[in-house]
Amino acid sequence: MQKPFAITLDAGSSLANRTGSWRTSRPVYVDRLPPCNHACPAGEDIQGWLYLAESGNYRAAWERLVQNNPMPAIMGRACYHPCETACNRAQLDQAVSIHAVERFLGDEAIRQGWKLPAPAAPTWRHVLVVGAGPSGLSAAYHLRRLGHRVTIFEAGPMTGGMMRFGIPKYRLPRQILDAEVARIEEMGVEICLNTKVDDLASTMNETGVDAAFLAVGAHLAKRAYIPAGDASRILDALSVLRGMETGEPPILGRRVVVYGGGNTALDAARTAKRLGATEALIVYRRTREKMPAHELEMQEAMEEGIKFKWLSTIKEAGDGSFVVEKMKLDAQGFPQPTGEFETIAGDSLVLALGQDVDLGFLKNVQGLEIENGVVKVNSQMMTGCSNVFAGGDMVPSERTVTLAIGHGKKAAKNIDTFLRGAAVSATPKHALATFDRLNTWYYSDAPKTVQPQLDLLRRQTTFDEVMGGLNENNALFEARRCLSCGNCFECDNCYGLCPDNAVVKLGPGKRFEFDYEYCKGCGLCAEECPCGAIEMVPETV
Amino acid sequence: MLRQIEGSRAVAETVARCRPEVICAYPITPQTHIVEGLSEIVKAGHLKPCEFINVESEFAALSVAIGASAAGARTYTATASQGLLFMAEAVYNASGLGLPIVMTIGNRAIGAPINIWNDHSDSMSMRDAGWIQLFAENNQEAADLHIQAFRLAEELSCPVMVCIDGFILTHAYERVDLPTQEQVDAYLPRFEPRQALDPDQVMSIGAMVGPEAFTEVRYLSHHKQLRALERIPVLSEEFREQFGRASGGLLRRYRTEDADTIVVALGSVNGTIQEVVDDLREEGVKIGSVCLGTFRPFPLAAVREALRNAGRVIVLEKSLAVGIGGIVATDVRMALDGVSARIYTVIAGLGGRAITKASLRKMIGQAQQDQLEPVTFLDLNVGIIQRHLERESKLRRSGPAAENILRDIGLVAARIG
Amino acid sequence: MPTQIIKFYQTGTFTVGNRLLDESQRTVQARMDRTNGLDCGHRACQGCGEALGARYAIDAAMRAAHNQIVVANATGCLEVFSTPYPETSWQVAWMHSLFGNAAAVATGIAAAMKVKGRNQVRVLAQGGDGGTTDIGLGCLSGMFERNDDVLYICYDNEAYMNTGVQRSSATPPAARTATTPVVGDRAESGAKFGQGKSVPLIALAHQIPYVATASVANLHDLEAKVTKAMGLHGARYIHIHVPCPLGWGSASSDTIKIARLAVETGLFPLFEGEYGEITARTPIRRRVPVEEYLKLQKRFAHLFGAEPDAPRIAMIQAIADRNVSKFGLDR
Amino acid sequence: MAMFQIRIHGRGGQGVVTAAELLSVAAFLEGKYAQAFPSFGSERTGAPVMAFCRIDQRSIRLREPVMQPDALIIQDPTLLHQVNLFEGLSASGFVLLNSTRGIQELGLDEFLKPLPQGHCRSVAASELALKHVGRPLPNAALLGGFAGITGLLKIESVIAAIRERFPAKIADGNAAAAQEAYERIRTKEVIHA
Repeated sequence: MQKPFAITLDAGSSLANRTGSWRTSRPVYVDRLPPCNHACPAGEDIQGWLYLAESGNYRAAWERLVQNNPMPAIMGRACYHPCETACNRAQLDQAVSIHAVERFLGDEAIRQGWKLPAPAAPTWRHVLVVGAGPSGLSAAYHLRRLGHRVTIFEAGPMTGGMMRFGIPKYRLPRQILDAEVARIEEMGVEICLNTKVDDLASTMNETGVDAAFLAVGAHLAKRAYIPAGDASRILDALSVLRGMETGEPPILGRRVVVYGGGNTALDAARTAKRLGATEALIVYRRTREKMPAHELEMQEAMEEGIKFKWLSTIKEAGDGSFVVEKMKLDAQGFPQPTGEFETIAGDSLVLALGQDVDLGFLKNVQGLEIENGVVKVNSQMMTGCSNVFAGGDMVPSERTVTLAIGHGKKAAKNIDTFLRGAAVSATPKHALATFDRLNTWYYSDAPKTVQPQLDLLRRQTTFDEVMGGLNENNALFEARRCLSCGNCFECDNCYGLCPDNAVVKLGPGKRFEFDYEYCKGCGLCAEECPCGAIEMVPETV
Repeated sequence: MLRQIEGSRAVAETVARCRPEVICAYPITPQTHIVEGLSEIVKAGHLKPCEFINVESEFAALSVAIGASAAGARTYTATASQGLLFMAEAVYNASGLGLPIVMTIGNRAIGAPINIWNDHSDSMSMRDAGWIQLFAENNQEAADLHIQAFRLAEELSCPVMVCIDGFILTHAYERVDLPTQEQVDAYLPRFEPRQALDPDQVMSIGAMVGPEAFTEVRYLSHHKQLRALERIPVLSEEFREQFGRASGGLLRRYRTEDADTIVVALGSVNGTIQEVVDDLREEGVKIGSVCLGTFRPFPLAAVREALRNAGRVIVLEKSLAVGIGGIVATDVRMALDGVSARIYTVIAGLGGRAITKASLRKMIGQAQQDQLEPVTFLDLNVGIIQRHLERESKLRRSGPAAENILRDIGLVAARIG
Repeated sequence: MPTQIIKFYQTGTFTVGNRLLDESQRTVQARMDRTNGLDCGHRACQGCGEALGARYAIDAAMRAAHNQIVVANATGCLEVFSTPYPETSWQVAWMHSLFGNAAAVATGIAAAMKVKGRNQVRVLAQGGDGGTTDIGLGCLSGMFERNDDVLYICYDNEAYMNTGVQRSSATPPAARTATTPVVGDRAESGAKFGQGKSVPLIALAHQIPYVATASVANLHDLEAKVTKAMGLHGARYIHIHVPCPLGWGSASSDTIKIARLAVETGLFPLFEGEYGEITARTPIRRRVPVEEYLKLQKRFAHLFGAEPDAPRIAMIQAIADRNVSKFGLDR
Repeated sequence: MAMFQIRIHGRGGQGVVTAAELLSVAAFLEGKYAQAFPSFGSERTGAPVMAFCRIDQRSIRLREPVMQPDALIIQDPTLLHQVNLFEGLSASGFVLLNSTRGIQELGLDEFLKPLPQGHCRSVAASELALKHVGRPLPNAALLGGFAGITGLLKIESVIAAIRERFPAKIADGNAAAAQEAYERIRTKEVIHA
């Protein structure tokens, strides 16, 4: 067909017109740090494993998860999930229930018997880990993965440290704890129980280890001087909780008074209730607002009928009764005595006033410094002694299981660097994916999945786990509530909304690419990207 | 087959034998009988396959035709007068896109004042629109020209107007030898479009063309018409061979050999002119006439050849270029550039005024004594004109508006008083 | 078009696609093999809503008709930016004739395809609001009335953009255009209230098989409507709201946002009709006050500034409210 | 024979144009050349209208209206006082009137005296049409009458033309009307003679 001149044109001829030259600013794909990852003390790549969980690929999600934390089933239960506090979705409806999905993945792994990644080739280096608590186990896991030989010396008769002796089984069932610890052992981590290190220096000499990681935790209960009659029964919370584990449940009586305001106090009171106490009363010298215990646990405790007595200190312990002085907060919010007294009935008093670290075994370690009862470490968790590292409750920081696990991971990384004689390198962090960068219109409304809870009666009378887990469906549902803040989740918006077809789709998992030959730089893609993973940068003229 | 038949019907039946695939119809006098005829033929199933579409305006009529033709269908429509003006934009578009549409014009005057009778103002208004314009002398030719028109249009990929005098031909019963289907099929091959909208051969038709190529595009449509000048005589000759009668062509001479006066005209008036020529010849007057069959492209060379030896050329036309006079005459003058003949422009038959032998004889007589105005309006009623001009000159307000208004107020005031 | 709500909370049915949706739930635009009926290299402004709307509609139509489509295009921005000699951006059989005759040209093409027995070929006509609601309305009405087998798509950017933003019968009240300027009495500036027309409703009055409104901000809805229209025969009409950054004085990156707000305010109701009856509407997801829509556009700037023109903003809000109640746009 | 020109006068709706066309067809059927055309216009029912017909042995080129008719057919006598019906009528021309009354009764005898004997006749065409067709459409009957007075065409040709034009039923009626009109003219002529 001989076509008329000029008026009739061949298809595709416009490709010769490179409209990219119109551009004054160009779109670029970026990855931002999601607030959840940012807030996770264990440095978990939460958005990363949720991304995999969204597609129902739980195995992959779990494998991604355990790259940072070998104990998701425990974490999903014991962690106070700062990730959820930081979650951008909270500003939309409710935070994604990250811990619930994590727990689901952890439980699924146990159920299916998924294995942790095999260790790398042997490095013929040996690291001693002191203490089989969260921090120690975490460090051991990471070191082992890196191919190092790891030996754990645990003073106690059981692994888990505070995960076992600090967290009652109704919050963390023991078969879960045992399963995840066992999995770490299977990697070839050697755990020696009832092996107390009295003098680290000599132990290191004897064992000939190349480095040590100290994570003995804080197991010395703080005492307070309370004048007491002979008949009066006073215990400390840790021994109560430890007793539960070692098979010597304490005798507490029908009316139990717990003194303190931390999580341990709540655990002690809730344990007492489960042991048959008709009344468990928590006495705290400040107000509820000032109470360090976690809100969630407060809720549960109150539901279970735990009583509270605020602004009170225990002055004297008698037989079946205690003298309490009322306090009032001063301008700075510190409690001050009022001189008003009252007497309350109680068969026993449980002290939950915090714990100290037993640092005796460090006396001969060169250069190691101690300050306010804890070991000083630098940013690499290294003590003053170059091949000795420390973490968990024995170093200056908040005392949570998650943080402890984070310490273990961080220490392991640095021990490895140390052992390889490499220079310490800090991996640069992405900019934070803040809420204002999201285009939330594209996310449809979805209420948070509520985890089933054990009925009250059984909670008050047994040690069964209070929080149920998610099933496969609502776990998937929950995972998909993730907004994937700051990281492309391949929604195809940029690809579909470009008026100039200047976005190239690379295929599943491969994300997209801009075709700057034609991109006019209108900025629609950046504006309409739900998760804020596109940035407009000015063209340099 | 010989028939005593109305012109419009003859055209309708002939067009039907050209196997148009899409026909767009909108009524306007005096073209209406043609599309009525076609609708009947299509409805009766005598023309298949064919889509007969009743549109909502002439603009739509030609627009539908444009779409159909661009999609490769043989397409036909018809209109007249105001209708042609209403589709003007599409008229230019069809030729610009090189779409071989055939359209019959039942020639009629253009208002205001509204007038339904015959003259050539409508076709003339579109003479530069890039369409080929053929004029029929009688109903036999009106029918025959359509067959040639489709062939010509499709060969050149250029639209063609077949112009038929409204009423005088469209409504006249005459003897017409209607071609048979076999004859037409033998003469008119299947439509092979030069371009066609087709999902399997993707292209864009109707691009915007800037200064860099517009002149070339226009030159090419001019060139197309020059090619038509070569093809029209050939197709007319082929037609004569196959149908056994002469129809179409650039022009036809009538007793012009040795003629010293030659009358040039378009369309049906040529019959009357030839009657007058015969009468005058009997009286020994050396006169002849030329019937222009093709007006666009204008056959400059053929016209020059036909008129070069005449001392006197009278261009009789049914159209008026207001402010200058003739339209056809202007083109004839161009053809005769450098030839010494006197050229008269005679405007006749406007709005259906009868062109009578008597008037023609009188006019020719004056021409022969060289007493004819260079631009003459045949049978102009001078009396009416003068009376009106007088009245106008009396009524026309003179002087500054303010005074006139004041005068009016004065009158009103007087009445009140 | 009530799009089926997928229980998928990261993206719902609002994004273009998503790796987790199965093919049937993704849009045509999400496909790697999409046809790009309007291809790269066109000369539309940055962030052109019309270019976007045209590709959406044509790609969806091509998919529905297995690429067997022919398109007649009215004069206007779309035609000029897509086919300036020597380049065309169309990957479909496409034709431009005149400003006011796209519907008629399409009728002719459809007739030609019918006589040629090419029934698989589907014919579309498209134009802007000028070519549709003003100069082309005669031909459009004729095509409707004859129920010709044509899908006509109007890309409504509410003014004559090609000629430099002049008022059309689709220009909304108070909007500033070159022929409804903001000069002199501020309270009288911009397009008049109580003028203009709803061509979708006029189309509906022709009792044709299908009429719908759509927005470039709701791709799933738009594609569903085009697909539905392509599944029917006879005259069909889809009226798509396409913001024009140049003419509306908005940021090129805000095109979709503004289109979305037009829907969410109720100023541009999304509905469907069949044979003269309104049969479905797309409920507003999150109702917003008209200010949010108006403020993003310089053509309405004179309503704000130091002391906002509260009365006229209220009149515009009233229009939105009326749409919501008239079309039942509440969830 | 030279060209024969007919002018038919009537009112819109009386089939004036049809009459002229039928005449041309009848002539065509006799191998003659003929041309019929209306006084081009958009006349509505009731308005005075004209139609023309030319009949010749050779092809007809002339396009002017018939100004010197050889025959006048007047379908509606009420026009007598409105239009100058007889304008240009040739001295040897024919006049056929649709009327129940004779030429004398109509007071035309004086005026039409110059015409040859028997060239001026009236026939009750409407009446015949009512009788045979059921509607007062005088044209067919007048054509029969025309064949009668002029002898230019055979009544058979006229009837053939009618049959060619109309569907059988209507054709029968009109043919009958034409036939009777033709016979009336003929018989009356016999009486006169």
